[in-house]
Amino acid sequence: MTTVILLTVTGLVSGLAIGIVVKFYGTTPNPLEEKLLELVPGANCGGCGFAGCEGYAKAMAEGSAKPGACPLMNDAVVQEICALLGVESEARKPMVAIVCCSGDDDHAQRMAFYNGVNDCQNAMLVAGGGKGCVYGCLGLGSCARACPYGAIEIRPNHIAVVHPELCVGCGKCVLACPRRLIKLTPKSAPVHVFCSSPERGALKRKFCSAACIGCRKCVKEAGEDQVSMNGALAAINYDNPPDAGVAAACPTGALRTTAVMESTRG
Amino acid sequence: MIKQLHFYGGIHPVEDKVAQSVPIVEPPILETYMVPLQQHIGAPAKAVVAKGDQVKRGQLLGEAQGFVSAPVHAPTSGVIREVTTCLGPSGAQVPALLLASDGEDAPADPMPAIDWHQASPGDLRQRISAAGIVGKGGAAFPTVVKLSPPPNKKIDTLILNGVECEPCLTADHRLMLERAADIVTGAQITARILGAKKIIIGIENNKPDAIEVMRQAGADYGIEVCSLRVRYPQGAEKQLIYAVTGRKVPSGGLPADIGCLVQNVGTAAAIADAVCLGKPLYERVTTVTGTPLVSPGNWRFRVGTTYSEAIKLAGGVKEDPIKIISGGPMMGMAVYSLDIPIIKSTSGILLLSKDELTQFAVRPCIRCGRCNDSCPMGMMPGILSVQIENQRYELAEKWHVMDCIECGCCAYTCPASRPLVQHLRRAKAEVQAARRAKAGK
Amino acid sequence: MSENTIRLPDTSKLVISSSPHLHEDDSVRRIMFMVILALLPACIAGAWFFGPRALWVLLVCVASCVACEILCTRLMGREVHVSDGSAALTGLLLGMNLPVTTPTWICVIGSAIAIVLGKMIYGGLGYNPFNPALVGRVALLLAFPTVMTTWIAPMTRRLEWAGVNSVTQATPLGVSELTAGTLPFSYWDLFWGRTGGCIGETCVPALLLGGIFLIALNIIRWHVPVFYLATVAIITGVTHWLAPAQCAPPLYHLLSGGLMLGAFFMATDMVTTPLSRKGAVVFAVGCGVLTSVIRIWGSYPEGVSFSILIMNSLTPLIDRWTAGKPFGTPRRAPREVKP
Amino acid sequence: MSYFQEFWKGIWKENPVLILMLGMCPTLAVSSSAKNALGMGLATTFVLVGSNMVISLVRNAVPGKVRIPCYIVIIAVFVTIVEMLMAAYAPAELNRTLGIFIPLIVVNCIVLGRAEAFASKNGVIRSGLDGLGMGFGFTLALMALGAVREFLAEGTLFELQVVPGWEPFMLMKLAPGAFIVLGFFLAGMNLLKIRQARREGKKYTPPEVDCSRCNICNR
Repeated sequence: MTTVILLTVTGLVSGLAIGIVVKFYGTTPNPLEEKLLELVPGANCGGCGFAGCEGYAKAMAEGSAKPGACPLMNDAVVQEICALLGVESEARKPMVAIVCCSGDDDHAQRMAFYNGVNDCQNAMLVAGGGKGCVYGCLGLGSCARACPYGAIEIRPNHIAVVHPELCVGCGKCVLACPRRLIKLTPKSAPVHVFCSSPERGALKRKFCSAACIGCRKCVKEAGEDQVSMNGALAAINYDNPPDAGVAAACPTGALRTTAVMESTRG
Repeated sequence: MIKQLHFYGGIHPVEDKVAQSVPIVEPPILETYMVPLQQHIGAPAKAVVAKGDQVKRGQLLGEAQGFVSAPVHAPTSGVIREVTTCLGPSGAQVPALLLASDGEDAPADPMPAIDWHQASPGDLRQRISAAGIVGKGGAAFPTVVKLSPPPNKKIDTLILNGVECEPCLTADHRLMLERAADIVTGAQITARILGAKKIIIGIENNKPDAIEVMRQAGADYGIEVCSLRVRYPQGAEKQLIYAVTGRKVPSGGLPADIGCLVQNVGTAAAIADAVCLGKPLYERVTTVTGTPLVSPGNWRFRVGTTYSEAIKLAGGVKEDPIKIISGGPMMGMAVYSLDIPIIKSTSGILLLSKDELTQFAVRPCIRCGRCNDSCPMGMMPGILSVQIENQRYELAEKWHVMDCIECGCCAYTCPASRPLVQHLRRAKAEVQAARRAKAGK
Repeated sequence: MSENTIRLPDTSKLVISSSPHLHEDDSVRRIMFMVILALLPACIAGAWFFGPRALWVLLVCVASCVACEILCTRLMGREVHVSDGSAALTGLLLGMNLPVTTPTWICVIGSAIAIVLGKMIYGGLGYNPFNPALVGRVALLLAFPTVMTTWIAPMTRRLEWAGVNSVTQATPLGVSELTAGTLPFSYWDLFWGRTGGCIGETCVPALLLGGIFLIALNIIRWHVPVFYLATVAIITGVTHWLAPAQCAPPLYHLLSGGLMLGAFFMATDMVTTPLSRKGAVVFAVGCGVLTSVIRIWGSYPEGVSFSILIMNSLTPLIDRWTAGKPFGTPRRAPREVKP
Repeated sequence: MSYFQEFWKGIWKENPVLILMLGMCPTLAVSSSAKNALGMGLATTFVLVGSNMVISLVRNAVPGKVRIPCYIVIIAVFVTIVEMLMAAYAPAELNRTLGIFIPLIVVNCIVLGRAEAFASKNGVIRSGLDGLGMGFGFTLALMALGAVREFLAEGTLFELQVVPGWEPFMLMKLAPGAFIVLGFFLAGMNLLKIRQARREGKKYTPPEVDCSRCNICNR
């Protein structure tokens, strides 16, 4: 009997205490934010520009971020979030990163052996890394380490290659590359120019057999509105990209469909 | 003689100054010169000549762009064959002019000589700026910027740096022996511009002949010569000031904060030339040395002489070098091409053979603490490098990475052969970028 | 010299790297082998006093440490760097910290603990917070207390061959706990190592020889042994003066147990001790205080291994406290204003 | 999810000790022998099943703000019952070694964690099965730890001599032994997970905990 009375009294007193605290200090959590937090992917990649998924959810709940900013969400989730927030959903273009260089060890000349920290940004501090083409990929993997999805592979012949099926287009690698070789491009574009050197064609040829030499054959093939020349470098118009067939026109292989270049071409 | 103080740490590498008894030689005029328009820290100069223009020796080729910049002058007379780019020692392409010499070496009309005893500091500064003088110690900071300290900072002591603590290099040593009077004049001009009362020349005591010559040259003008203990990096600005004056440059500060200014002896000689003779800076004394060379020595090279020409003058090589270094072995930059031209800051060209090669390894730090003991800045390079490997740059900033002077003592002593200096340089770049981003916000 | 005989360098084989381009002629491997070399006199002394089985114990420890390291690096998918000698050194130090009667399989277990749990799980050489050899020894001490505290009197093992049984004998420190006041060993015996104890810890002159060799080579800092021994001497001296019945005289403490081995070879282990000179002094004094406290008032007769391990755990803190102010920082820095 | 799966997940896929890393305090403390581990595991299982079912019954009646005090009271009731039962029927020696760890089940993460994460959202039968599965998972993991430790320390299993003449390996009986064996168990689990992921053709990266990549000590 004592047990029952004691437990009852204890329960009543504790309940009262909790009741008072709730009454005076209780806060109501934002239910919208909690729901959003369940919907966001939770990878914390930072691709949206906020501090992790939680920050993004909070920003969306406050209305300061758009549902389409996350590169990871599929369209269904975006639709759901839009419905939750009561905003119109926008059409998104899935982006993918490409490394605009073909200068692997089979094609591009290395002028010196680099001895030091295995990182492109560190190598840049030592006579520019020792690659003949001062615009080429150093292949030491700063981008691969920056990629939260493991989508960038450093090939054995020292060039970074993005695997489009793993890439979500978060853009972290773009900032990590000291030579600014990585570009975000629409996933739908079939061909890319895998060269970034603005040098004259003859000078490029000296160091790299796979460079864009500015021969304009692709421009003739596809037309000015699809491929244009930016100095000695061909540039794809990504608003109106040419189809895959134009790659056959390129004599060096700089313009091609796949990121990996067959080593037979060199 | 001034009582000298010892800075903490430092190392004593093999001196190897084989060319110190070889007098400076004037090389013959070459067929072409590749003159880079950026030979200094700051904005590159803007070309004022075009392809096909006829130029004379000392004529202005590029004018300074902005305050931290310096003009570039023609090393000889000839025709501008091309406006192009060339590879600099840092591995980047820099704008350059290819000058084809006509072999006559005809001088342009020199700037009028100035009587520096009478001229105002402003006029003198302007002349130094017009002559394109930059620090010849290695960093190539435009001298006129250094000579224009903020008005609230009074400089009372001018220190001439004749230490040349880098192993192998002997250019400053030879210059002091052969042009002592000009160095003294240059120092006095600098002191007049700054209003400095005291001039001290710091020289390491492994160069007794230079100490003697400079002491005699400076005796009449009240210039003191301080004989310094042989310890690398004795010639680093902060360590030199401490050794001769006992003052410490505050962390993150400049020598001007404690009323000092350090100038290389070569810069002083160039100032004397510019002011007294009206001659712009288009040549410099450079040591070409290294075991693979046939006959190492010191030459007064015109700016734009390529490394291959310099090595030819030194008799070529006996064996293939494994490393070519622009500058000294401790702080110089490794280069991979012989087409790089000598610029105003090239203090030496050093060739290393295979058995002298330092092989860096990415092996763990065993925390022996030698870097700690040898760091002249009292930092902890070992701990810093581990932090930097993990990309903890904000942490490295807290552990004073920005105080690093990149002297290389830590990597020299590291038994695990870790590339410590490279780590530290990377961290400094990252911290600077972060600071800039913060300031921009 | 004519123009065509001048040979220009071939640039195709050039190496580029960060400055400096000179390097002191030293390496991790050389350091490790110098320490091993410095330990050899004490090993030989151990073999002389305790019989050839001492060599067997040392050999087993070294071999199993090296084997464990190779196995671990393979499993971790890393390059095998066993040739730097650090595993062999750990094995040697561990062996020197074991009684000569330790069964072979216990030696193997100790080595495995030292390398796997003391070193490799932290990431290998350079990342271990505790001295691996001491981790192995302390683990064995906790695991097999009877085996690890059974000592035989020196020189008796060799008599065994002549038909005389080996005699067990307490270590000097164990004895001094039991019958304080009267010293069971003469200082001379203690100095030469004619006492019971671990293989490598008894012969003081051999250890001193090795220690001075390392100090002369600038591999260890003289600060550590000097401050360590001085602290122990001062504390035990004061305690002995105040309570002679409780504490043996300072010289007795200095010459007995593993103090010499610890001060010269354990507390100076590079990886697990502070980087700076100041830090080393703090570390050594801390070790000295802890050793004296454990020896005088603790329940264990010996405290060297525990004190060094405890101070090992404080190393990062000591590093932080003693981090040098960079050149040019005013002695009394103004309070840092946080932005 | 079928009832059987609800039960089975606690034993393997969501094992409280080896996967969820819950209830570390009793895990490390009482796994010194297989017998202790069995006793502790069964006591916890009893509490888990009972509290899970009761909480599931009252889950709709309890307001969200006071759910934790309510759960604690319910759990405390079952712990008190099991404590008294054990005092009455369990061997005195087992009771003595388990000691304070039986009352401490009140604050065991597994019990409160299942109440919060599962019982408060699911029906009575499912909650009961969840509690049973979790309890058995806990018991099995503890017994495995206890058996390994006991065997290494004494050469025995459930106090039966398995290897005669075993030199006592005291380290395993002590606290460090618990940490070391648990560490190896977790490493083994990670290895299994990696293998499984590889077999399914997925990329599995274990959490990056490696001292060579961390310098928290030098903060």
